[in-house]
Amino acid sequence: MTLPVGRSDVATSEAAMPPQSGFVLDVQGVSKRFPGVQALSDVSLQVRPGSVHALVGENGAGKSTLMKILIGWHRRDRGEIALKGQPVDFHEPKQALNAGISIIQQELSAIGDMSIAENLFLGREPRRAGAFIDYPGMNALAKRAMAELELELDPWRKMKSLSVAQMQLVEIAKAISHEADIIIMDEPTSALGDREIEHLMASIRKLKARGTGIIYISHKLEEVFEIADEVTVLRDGHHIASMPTGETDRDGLIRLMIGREAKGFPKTNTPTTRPLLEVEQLTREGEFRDVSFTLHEGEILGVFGLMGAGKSELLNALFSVTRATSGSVTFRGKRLRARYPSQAMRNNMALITEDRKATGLILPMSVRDNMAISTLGRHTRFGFVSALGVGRVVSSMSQDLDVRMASPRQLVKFLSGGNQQKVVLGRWLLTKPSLLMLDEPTRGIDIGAKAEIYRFMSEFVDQGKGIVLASSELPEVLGMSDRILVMKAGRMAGILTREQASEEAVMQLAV
Amino acid sequence: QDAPIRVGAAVYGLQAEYMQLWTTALQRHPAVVDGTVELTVFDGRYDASVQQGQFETMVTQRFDGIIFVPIDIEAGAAAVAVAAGAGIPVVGSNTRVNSDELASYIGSDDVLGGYQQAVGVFELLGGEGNIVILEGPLGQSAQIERREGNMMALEEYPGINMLAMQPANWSRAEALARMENFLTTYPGQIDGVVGQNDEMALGAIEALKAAGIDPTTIPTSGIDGVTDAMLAVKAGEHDISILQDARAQAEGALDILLARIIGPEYEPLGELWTRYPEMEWNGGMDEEYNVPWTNITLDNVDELLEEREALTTR
Amino acid sequence: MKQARSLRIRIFLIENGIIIAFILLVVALTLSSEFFLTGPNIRNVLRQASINGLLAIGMTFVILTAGIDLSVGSVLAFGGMIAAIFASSSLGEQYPLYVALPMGLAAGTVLGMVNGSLVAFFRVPPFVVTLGMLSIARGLTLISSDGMPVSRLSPEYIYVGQGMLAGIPVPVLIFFGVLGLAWLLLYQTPFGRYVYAVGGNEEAARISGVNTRMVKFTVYAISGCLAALGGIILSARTTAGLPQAGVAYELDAIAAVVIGGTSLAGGQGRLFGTLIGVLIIAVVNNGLDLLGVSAYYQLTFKGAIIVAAVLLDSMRQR
Amino acid sequence: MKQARSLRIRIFLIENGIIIAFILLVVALTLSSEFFLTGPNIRNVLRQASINGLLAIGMTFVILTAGIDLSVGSVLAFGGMIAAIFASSSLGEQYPLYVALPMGLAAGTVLGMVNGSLVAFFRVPPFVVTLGMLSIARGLTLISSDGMPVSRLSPEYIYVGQGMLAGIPVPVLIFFGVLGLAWLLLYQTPFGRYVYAVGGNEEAARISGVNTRMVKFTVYAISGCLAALGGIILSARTTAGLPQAGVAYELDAIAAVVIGGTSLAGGQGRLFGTLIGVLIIAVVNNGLDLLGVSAYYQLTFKGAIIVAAVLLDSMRQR
Ligand SMILES: Nc1ncnc2c1ncn2[C@@H]1O[C@H](COP(=O)(O)OP(=O)(O)OP(=O)(O)O)[C@@H](O)[C@H]1O
Ligand SMILES: Nc1ncnc2c1ncn2[C@@H]1O[C@H](COP(=O)(O)OP(=O)(O)OP(=O)(O)O)[C@@H](O)[C@H]1O
Ligand SMILES: [Mg+2]
Ligand SMILES: [Mg+2]
Repeated sequence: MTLPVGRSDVATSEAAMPPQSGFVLDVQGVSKRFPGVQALSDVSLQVRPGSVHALVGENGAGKSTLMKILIGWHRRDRGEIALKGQPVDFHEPKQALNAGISIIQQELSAIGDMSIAENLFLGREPRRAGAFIDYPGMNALAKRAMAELELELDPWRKMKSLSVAQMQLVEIAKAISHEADIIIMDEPTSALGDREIEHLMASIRKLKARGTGIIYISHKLEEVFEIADEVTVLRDGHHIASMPTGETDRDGLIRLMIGREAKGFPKTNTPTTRPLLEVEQLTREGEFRDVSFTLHEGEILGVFGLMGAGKSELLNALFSVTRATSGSVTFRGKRLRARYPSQAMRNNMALITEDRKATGLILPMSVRDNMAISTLGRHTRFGFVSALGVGRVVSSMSQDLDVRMASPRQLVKFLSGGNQQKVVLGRWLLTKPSLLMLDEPTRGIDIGAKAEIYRFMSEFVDQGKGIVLASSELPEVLGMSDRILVMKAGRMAGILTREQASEEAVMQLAV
Repeated sequence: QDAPIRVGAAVYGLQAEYMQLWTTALQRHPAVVDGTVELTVFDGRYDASVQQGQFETMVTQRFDGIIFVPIDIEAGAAAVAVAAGAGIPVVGSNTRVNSDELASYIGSDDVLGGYQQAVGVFELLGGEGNIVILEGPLGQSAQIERREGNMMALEEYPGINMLAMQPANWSRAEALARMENFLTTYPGQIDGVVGQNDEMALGAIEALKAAGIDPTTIPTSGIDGVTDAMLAVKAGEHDISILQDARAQAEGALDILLARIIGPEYEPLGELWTRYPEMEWNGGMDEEYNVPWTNITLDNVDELLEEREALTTR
Repeated sequence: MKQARSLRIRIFLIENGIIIAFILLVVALTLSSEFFLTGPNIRNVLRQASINGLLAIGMTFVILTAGIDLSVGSVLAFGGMIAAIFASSSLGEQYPLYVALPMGLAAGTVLGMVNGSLVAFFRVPPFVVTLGMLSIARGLTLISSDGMPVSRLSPEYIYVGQGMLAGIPVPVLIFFGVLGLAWLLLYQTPFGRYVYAVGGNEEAARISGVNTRMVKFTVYAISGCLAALGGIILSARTTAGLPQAGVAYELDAIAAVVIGGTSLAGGQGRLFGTLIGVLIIAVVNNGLDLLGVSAYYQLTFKGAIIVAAVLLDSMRQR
Repeated sequence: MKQARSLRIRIFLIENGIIIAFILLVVALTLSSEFFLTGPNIRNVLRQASINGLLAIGMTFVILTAGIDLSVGSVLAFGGMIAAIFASSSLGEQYPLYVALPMGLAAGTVLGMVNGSLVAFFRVPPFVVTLGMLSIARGLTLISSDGMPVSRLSPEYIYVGQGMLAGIPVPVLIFFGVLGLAWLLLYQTPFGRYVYAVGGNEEAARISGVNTRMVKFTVYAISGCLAALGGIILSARTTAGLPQAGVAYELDAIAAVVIGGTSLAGGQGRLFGTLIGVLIIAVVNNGLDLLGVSAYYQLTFKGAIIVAAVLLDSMRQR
């Protein structure tokens, strides 16, 4: 039983034809225009075999677009691409796969109703008798592919039953198992916790040793410095610089990316003792149990836990997306009996969910409509929406959050991932909530925008409001929280004050 | 040479054999063949409001006369009014219209047909026994009137018991399934079948065969005299098919219409006036012409089949 | 400034490519039939389009929420029948218009609300609910009329279907009036945005505080109400409430919506497209009749023209 | 071990809640009619179900890819008509079965392939394409038969619709044979996975190297081929190729698929559910006749029962 690879034998005979340039991939002068946006102008990129090439830049810089051109999803307007010395021009992703390029997409692309193994081997199922799928064989192969990432899941489990992080890991396993010459990783870690990231890093090192070239896109610069050999910076679709990682540092990169310095965690607030949200013995069968805490006005409460600890589930129950089975929630001294999110919203609560594509954005609608959908009622006259009023608030919010878009009428599905996240954030800020619940709010957000969001969070609680911040990024939780609620397997493992909290203390409780 | 007389024929629907025969006969009317009349046939797609729209279209195009086979006796009146308002004469054919603006009507009496077909089966049963009735689409004029005839006959024959009456929408396939279900529900009890058209009677006959019942032992009746029904009569499987003379209804309608357009000097060209001597031409000025029903039996089936063959070969 | 306008027109045409197909169709028909582009014929086309138009407006709302309403044809029959019963002397006296119309509309709306509740509150798939209602409403129509046409309607009732106002047929006026109201509702009120949001991403809409169930409930009620209005016009036009009215009308209504570019997946589409879709269907039916195309070839051509029109549209978009 | 099995059965029942509705229906009918659960009646029900069953199998493939095929009823008529023409003496001689059947199947498959090309390669929405084909195929059927039934079919042809093999009607054998093949194709071959993948997430499938266009093309070809097979059986059962065969059959076929729990949004559903859906529809039609429910009420009950069955299913799932 050998791992089937999705490419022809001809393409794999690289030994017979060593790349003359020394690059496994050579991109020269690629440009791409979308209606209203020049996404890429004259971008070049070279990747050596057995190395990791990081690609960084702000949201909307054009990173994903470049990758989609490489795999033949979009056609380039101009420029040359050479793979192992041969010029290539793909117009179907299948061709790129056959030629040895595989990708982990930025947005999850799981097929929910199929099993893990079926997802992993889609398009290259091991067969028996020539025609039928060899399920036992496929499941065994799937187990093995997942084991590379220390992922232990039943291969026949349906994809939709997995958490976001688990799905992400399966996608990584899938890309790796193609045994491609080039693996593109477009923000592979945005949904992962630290432990999973470690497994990924280990796999990447193995791949490097095998001679695979890797393009690594991430907004987490620590990862870039940990794993990448070279780095290329894009800004507004332009190639800014390429260099070995050893020749630069964090601040240097940030300056190249955004053209200025970025701030750390600007924490200015001081919590009061007036309770805002009191949660007692909150339980939802099968998800979390006996969670109790009090959030005070002016306080940021961090919620930390490993993947699958139940953070998202807790937030969803607090916002009445799901219904808790027992326990009580008191908001501003009043017992909450909301049954639907609309009622929670009317109580001035807000929730930014974890999976922006599935539960955040309304993809076929415009940026303006997406931002305004929760507050339309406030901009009506005689029952009719005032387009002017809506336009004004949306414009000013987009400016505050620095959303990069062609116009507010652009469909939100055409925004870059990070900008999409800002749109969701903007929607909830427009409701002027007094309690903001954030589930992985900076996922896929670039450094500059992250700092903006942190600054905004501080200002927000300064006005006597409260924030619950669920995040699997420990530095973020440590940096922004006044107290940290640590969850483990659906239970509260403890609450640490800012003074008590340290990386070790938190991890001790979480593991 | 004069410009041809432009006649529109608005028929309720062209997807079943009967109206197809009717249309063919009309197209072969001598006046159409020799170019005196330019004929356009409008398919009403079994929808009263589509027919209404087609009347509006014909009025726009200033047709000289219209032959009308309405899907509904009541709804047809509105369409006739549209044409009458524009001074275009309308002659009804095959199905009645409840309108006093109709120039004339030629057709066969559906109530009478329904009565005759039921009586035929009842007589074969000797006035005693259980029957089932298969109906057309509920609410269509032909269904309403044939049912009325069926019911009149039932009242006259107290020895006949109706076990079930369900619609099969003029369809052989639907009638087949219905009849299969009837045969299960009333095992060994069904003595006769009244199908309000031949297609449905033929479906019932197939169901009898499938249930292992010899169709020659169960009296069946249908209306229209479609080709398959004649064949079944010839084979002894189908007992009564009542020929609704499509050719007579079509040719007659055009003759009457031409008499209204050209004037009393017009001599009718249709073959029906000789075939049915009991029908008097009267200069085409009668309000109503009744084409008699002809029972298709073993005696006349061969002759009728030959005529049919002539009508259907292109 | 001028450039901006021409760009806008270009974007408009790309987004509504189907309008080009429509224009081509109109030009072709005008060239091939002298009657096509005449006042009376345009009036006919619009009158014939008005009933499907009303159904298609309601259907647009439903489809935008990613639903479907197969029951419109039967609900049309039921609403028209109930109104006709009141407008005829079936109940002993001919009730005036202001009784007959509301009764008919209410009948359709109630059936629509039953659809809506089952879809919104009991989460039964719309296809099943409305297919069931297709059958139920037809049964109710037959029961209420005892399977017979209801005729002898009051003259004021018949006016609704046959009358003219300022040279324009009343059904056409009603259709455009409803279209205007629907436009206001869909594009100028929060409800309209919610309709799009529910179809675009129901879960996200719900979390954003939209009462998604009420939205779904309402669109089916609207569809039922407009179907009944269509039924009233139809019965007035044909001067009888017909038990078999509206059979298979759902297909034309959905077709108009989809031809107009609205996606059956929900969340995407435009009322303007629906108008074009309705007109294309009406023009094709009318044009083939005007040209005297024989029945069997009409069926073939009609299908081919509609596919070709949309094909043109989707080719342009690439 | 034992627990695991009972858990499996529970999961199976939850995932296929509709089966409970079906069982309830069967129990109710068995109690109210002594004839319902008898050999001959079961044979009838299955025979009546087999044609809709074939359409529904094809429809399951199409709907799983998030498509729809409205043309099945007309394609059924066309395929059946072409086969009947060859099996009758219309062309001068009665061709043997091994000519007539392939000709009929080919006719349906070609129309299915036309649907498939327009959907897959020209990206015209499936609803429009197949609605157009509904009209086109009906036109072709009428043209090829001149609007008249084609009868006097060869006895071997009629055997396909009316024959029995080992006490089982041939159409039922064909249906279950096709069901088995479809099951293999859908669950045991890569193609089946691609069908789910295309419906579940077309972009992801394409990026994984699936030839999504070929998959879409193929499902419509399958649907067309099975529709023609249904048409052949129908014409053999009614001993004539009928021009108006199969009108509105698409609704029952889609209904069976949706009742069986397959989502019109694609990617989700099961062939087994379709089988239950087909049986529910057949049993309701048969049962109402067995109980002697009068015509008007049949329509109403039929709709209500189908909605209730699916309602029961969706209530359970909560
Ligand atoms: N299909 C499309 N149509 C129109 N515009 C697009 C499309 N895809 C991307 N864009 C635009 O192209 C630009 C680059 O987007 P891209 O997704 O490549 O950014 P990115 O660098 O990956 O950002 P992020 O870090 O947020 O993922 C953005 O302005 C985006 O709005
Ligand atoms: N759709 C689902 N169906 C079944 N189980 C699920 C589903 N989503 C999540 N779970 C399970 O619920 C538990 C918690 O999920 P999740 O991973 O979202 O928690 P979390 O603490 O929010 O983690 P993170 O946000 O870091 O991913 C896990 O055991 C996960 O497998
Ligand atoms: Mg990106
Ligand atoms: Mg989470």
